[in-house]
Amino acid sequence: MTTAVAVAPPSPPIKGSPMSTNETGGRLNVPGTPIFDGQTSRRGLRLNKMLMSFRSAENRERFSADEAAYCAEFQLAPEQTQAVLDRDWTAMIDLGGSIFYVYKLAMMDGRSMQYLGGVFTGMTEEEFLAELRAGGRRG
Amino acid sequence: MTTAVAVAPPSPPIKGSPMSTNETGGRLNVPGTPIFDGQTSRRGLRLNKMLMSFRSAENRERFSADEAAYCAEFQLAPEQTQAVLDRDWTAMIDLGGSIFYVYKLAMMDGRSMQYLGGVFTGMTEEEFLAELRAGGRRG
Amino acid sequence: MAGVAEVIWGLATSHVPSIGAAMDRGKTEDPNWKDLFDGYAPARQWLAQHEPDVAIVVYNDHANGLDLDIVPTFGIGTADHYRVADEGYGPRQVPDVIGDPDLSLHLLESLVDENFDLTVFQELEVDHGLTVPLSVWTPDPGDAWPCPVVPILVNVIQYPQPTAARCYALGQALGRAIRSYGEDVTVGILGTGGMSHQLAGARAGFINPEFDAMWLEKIHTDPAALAALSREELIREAGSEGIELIMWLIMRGAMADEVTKVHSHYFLPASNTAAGIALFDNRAPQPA
Amino acid sequence: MAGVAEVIWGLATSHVPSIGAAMDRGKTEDPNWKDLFDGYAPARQWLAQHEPDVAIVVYNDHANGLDLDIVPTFGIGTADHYRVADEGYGPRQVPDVIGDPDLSLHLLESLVDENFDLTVFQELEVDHGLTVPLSVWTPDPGDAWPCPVVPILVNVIQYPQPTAARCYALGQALGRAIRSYGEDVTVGILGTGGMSHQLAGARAGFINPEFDAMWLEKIHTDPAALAALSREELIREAGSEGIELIMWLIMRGAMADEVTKVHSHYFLPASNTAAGIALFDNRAPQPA
Ligand SMILES: [Fe+3]
Ligand SMILES: [Fe+3]
Repeated sequence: MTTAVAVAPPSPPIKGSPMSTNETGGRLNVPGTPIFDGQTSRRGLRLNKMLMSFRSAENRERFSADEAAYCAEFQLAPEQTQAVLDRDWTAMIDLGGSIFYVYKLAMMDGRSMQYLGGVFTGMTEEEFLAELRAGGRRG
Repeated sequence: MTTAVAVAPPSPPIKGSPMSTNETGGRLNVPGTPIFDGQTSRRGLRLNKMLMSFRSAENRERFSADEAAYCAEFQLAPEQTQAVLDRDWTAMIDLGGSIFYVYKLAMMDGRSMQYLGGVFTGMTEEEFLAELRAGGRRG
Repeated sequence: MAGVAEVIWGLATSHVPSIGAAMDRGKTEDPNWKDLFDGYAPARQWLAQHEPDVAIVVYNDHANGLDLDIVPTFGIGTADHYRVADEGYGPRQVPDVIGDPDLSLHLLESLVDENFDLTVFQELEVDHGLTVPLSVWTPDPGDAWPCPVVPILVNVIQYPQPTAARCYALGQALGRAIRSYGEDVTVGILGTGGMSHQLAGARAGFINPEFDAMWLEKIHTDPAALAALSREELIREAGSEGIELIMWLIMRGAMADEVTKVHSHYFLPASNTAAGIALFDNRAPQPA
Repeated sequence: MAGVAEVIWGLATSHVPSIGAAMDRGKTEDPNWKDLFDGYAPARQWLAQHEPDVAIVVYNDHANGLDLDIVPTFGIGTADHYRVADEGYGPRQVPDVIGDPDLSLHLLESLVDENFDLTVFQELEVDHGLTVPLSVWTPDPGDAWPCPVVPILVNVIQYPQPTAARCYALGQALGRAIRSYGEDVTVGILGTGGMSHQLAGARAGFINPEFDAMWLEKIHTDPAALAALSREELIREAGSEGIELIMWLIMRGAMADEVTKVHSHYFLPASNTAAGIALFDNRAPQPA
């Protein structure tokens, strides 16, 4: 027997979100939530390919030796290259980066997923971690 | 509206097949017909990978320069290497080669699909082609 | 204004590489080939007068765009450009294929919602399985094929292939997906491969004209009967490579129950294969 | 004598990489982690006494074994060996995974015949999505994991993911496929991922303990209710990455309608994620 699962009505947009990650995506609309859909994945394909290449130490070294040249080799769009050079994590997501791929660059920089969470939400890593330890953020 | 399609009962085995290609495969049993199933594909994976590499001219040249070394690079089983070196087309199929992959080696040798058909059926290329032009083989 | 997409025709055709090679090498008047190309002429004339906005080509790859380490049952390309593969002797000198990512993604989303577990190809090189049917349709494309193309890939090489019934069901869902696309576009759909042939084994050279005649008739009048055939029946009757005829059922499923046959032709041998073509007009009046 | 394969247990567990890292770096007694690993202990003890002959692990890859050029909705590995992927900081120091190609191919053939359009992986490197659940089950594997593994891959990263309903249906078909395997083997099945979490966007850090509690309850008692949730509901309630909970439904679908809960535990945060574990005995007496 199946019973209906009670789920909350759509949440109102989170107030005061300081970052510009796209609020909606594809066919879905969940405020504050980038949806990695087909169009996003098309936009980010070359960026994500480059980020995946960081699985290998040799590629990480080549990237570090000349980041712009490495981006050019993967034919990134100029704004994608700029986002990578600037470590503009929000822009990387906006430009089609998948968080699982973007995280590989963060790891190279010694950054944690909590650091990225702070960036996406306008907090320090410590503040973000404190919110997680307090039971996570709602919205 | 759907009507039943009349298909013939299973054919008797073809008499006098001169070659040893496996008569049955996987869950299917069609006499004289190798079935490229999952176990066959597992057996042939490295062989087929090598054959697919012949798409590139550079790889074709490297293969031609030292066939055995190229086979070793792709970690072929000894009997697969032997079949390649001997151009034993039937053995290549028996050892997991897919005809679409095996054909790439035949093309390098200037051999046609009709030549291969002759090998598989114990005929010359001309005899095999004549049977095709006469309406194809039955069985 | 939201429009409605419509399948205007369906074309079933063999995709044997030698058909492309005969065209690429100017051998279409050669006595071994002339009857085949003469048989294409009426279809080509009709198609030239019925150019769609976009085409969907249902085909399989032959060790060119895909390796055997990953074998998807069904795939769909979502790219804006598909390069013509080098199959080992240089790419065919035909135009690259332009995609239609918006339509691809609409079809993908619709089909996944209908429980078809497609694999998405964001990068794909297309081989003779796709380009030969385009040449059968358009012998002289010049710089570009007539319209953008959405490739749909089917595993017909490695057992277990999707069943004929599953292919027909995919075609029916594809038809619904096309009709739900909110753009006012006309669609041509190509189902490729076949007809009967077997390349390897003691039965190599097998061709079954009786089965092919039955298939050519029923793909028009009673595709559901063809969809009831098992893999073993298909391989026994059409040959181990002739099973790729299941791709015609995807094309046919996307069309109306009643279609008008524009033209069909049967020829053998094209290389080791029986070659067939069948063109259907999808804008026939429906029975009352 | 032909036997019958039987699912003896199902284990749902998060696969957060930091859980593996905490084990690999000996931090399981660290105050930030101790409650999680204490919560695993009863499940681990029971599992050590109920070792199956083979395990099926339902998981997703995270930019390690697969690239985004090919995105399969569902995949199955058919290899005899799966290397542990280097995710960018050296592979985890855990054993490689031994496969069971015979079972893989049986499942593949059964599921394709049931109209699941799987993609076959003959080569695959497995990442934390698969190895962390093995570590949750077996913290000290020594030289080898307890048994061979069949990996089943699910696209949970790129929209459109399979629906929850499709995942549950796949699980039910998987259960039938296992029961039709003519070998006398016991099977453990792992559904991995979740629980609620979101990694990117203004809502990063989102966790929903109320939803997770509901999910932990209903995955036991009423999985069909969970299977009715839409993608949008799942992403809204569980976060953009929490949607991977749909993989638990594949595990649950392969089990009997009535199962006995052995143990469950909920913990947060594991990295940015709410971590859950739920272990079910599939050999419960069925209601009369
Ligand atoms: Fe073909
Ligand atoms: Fe995950």
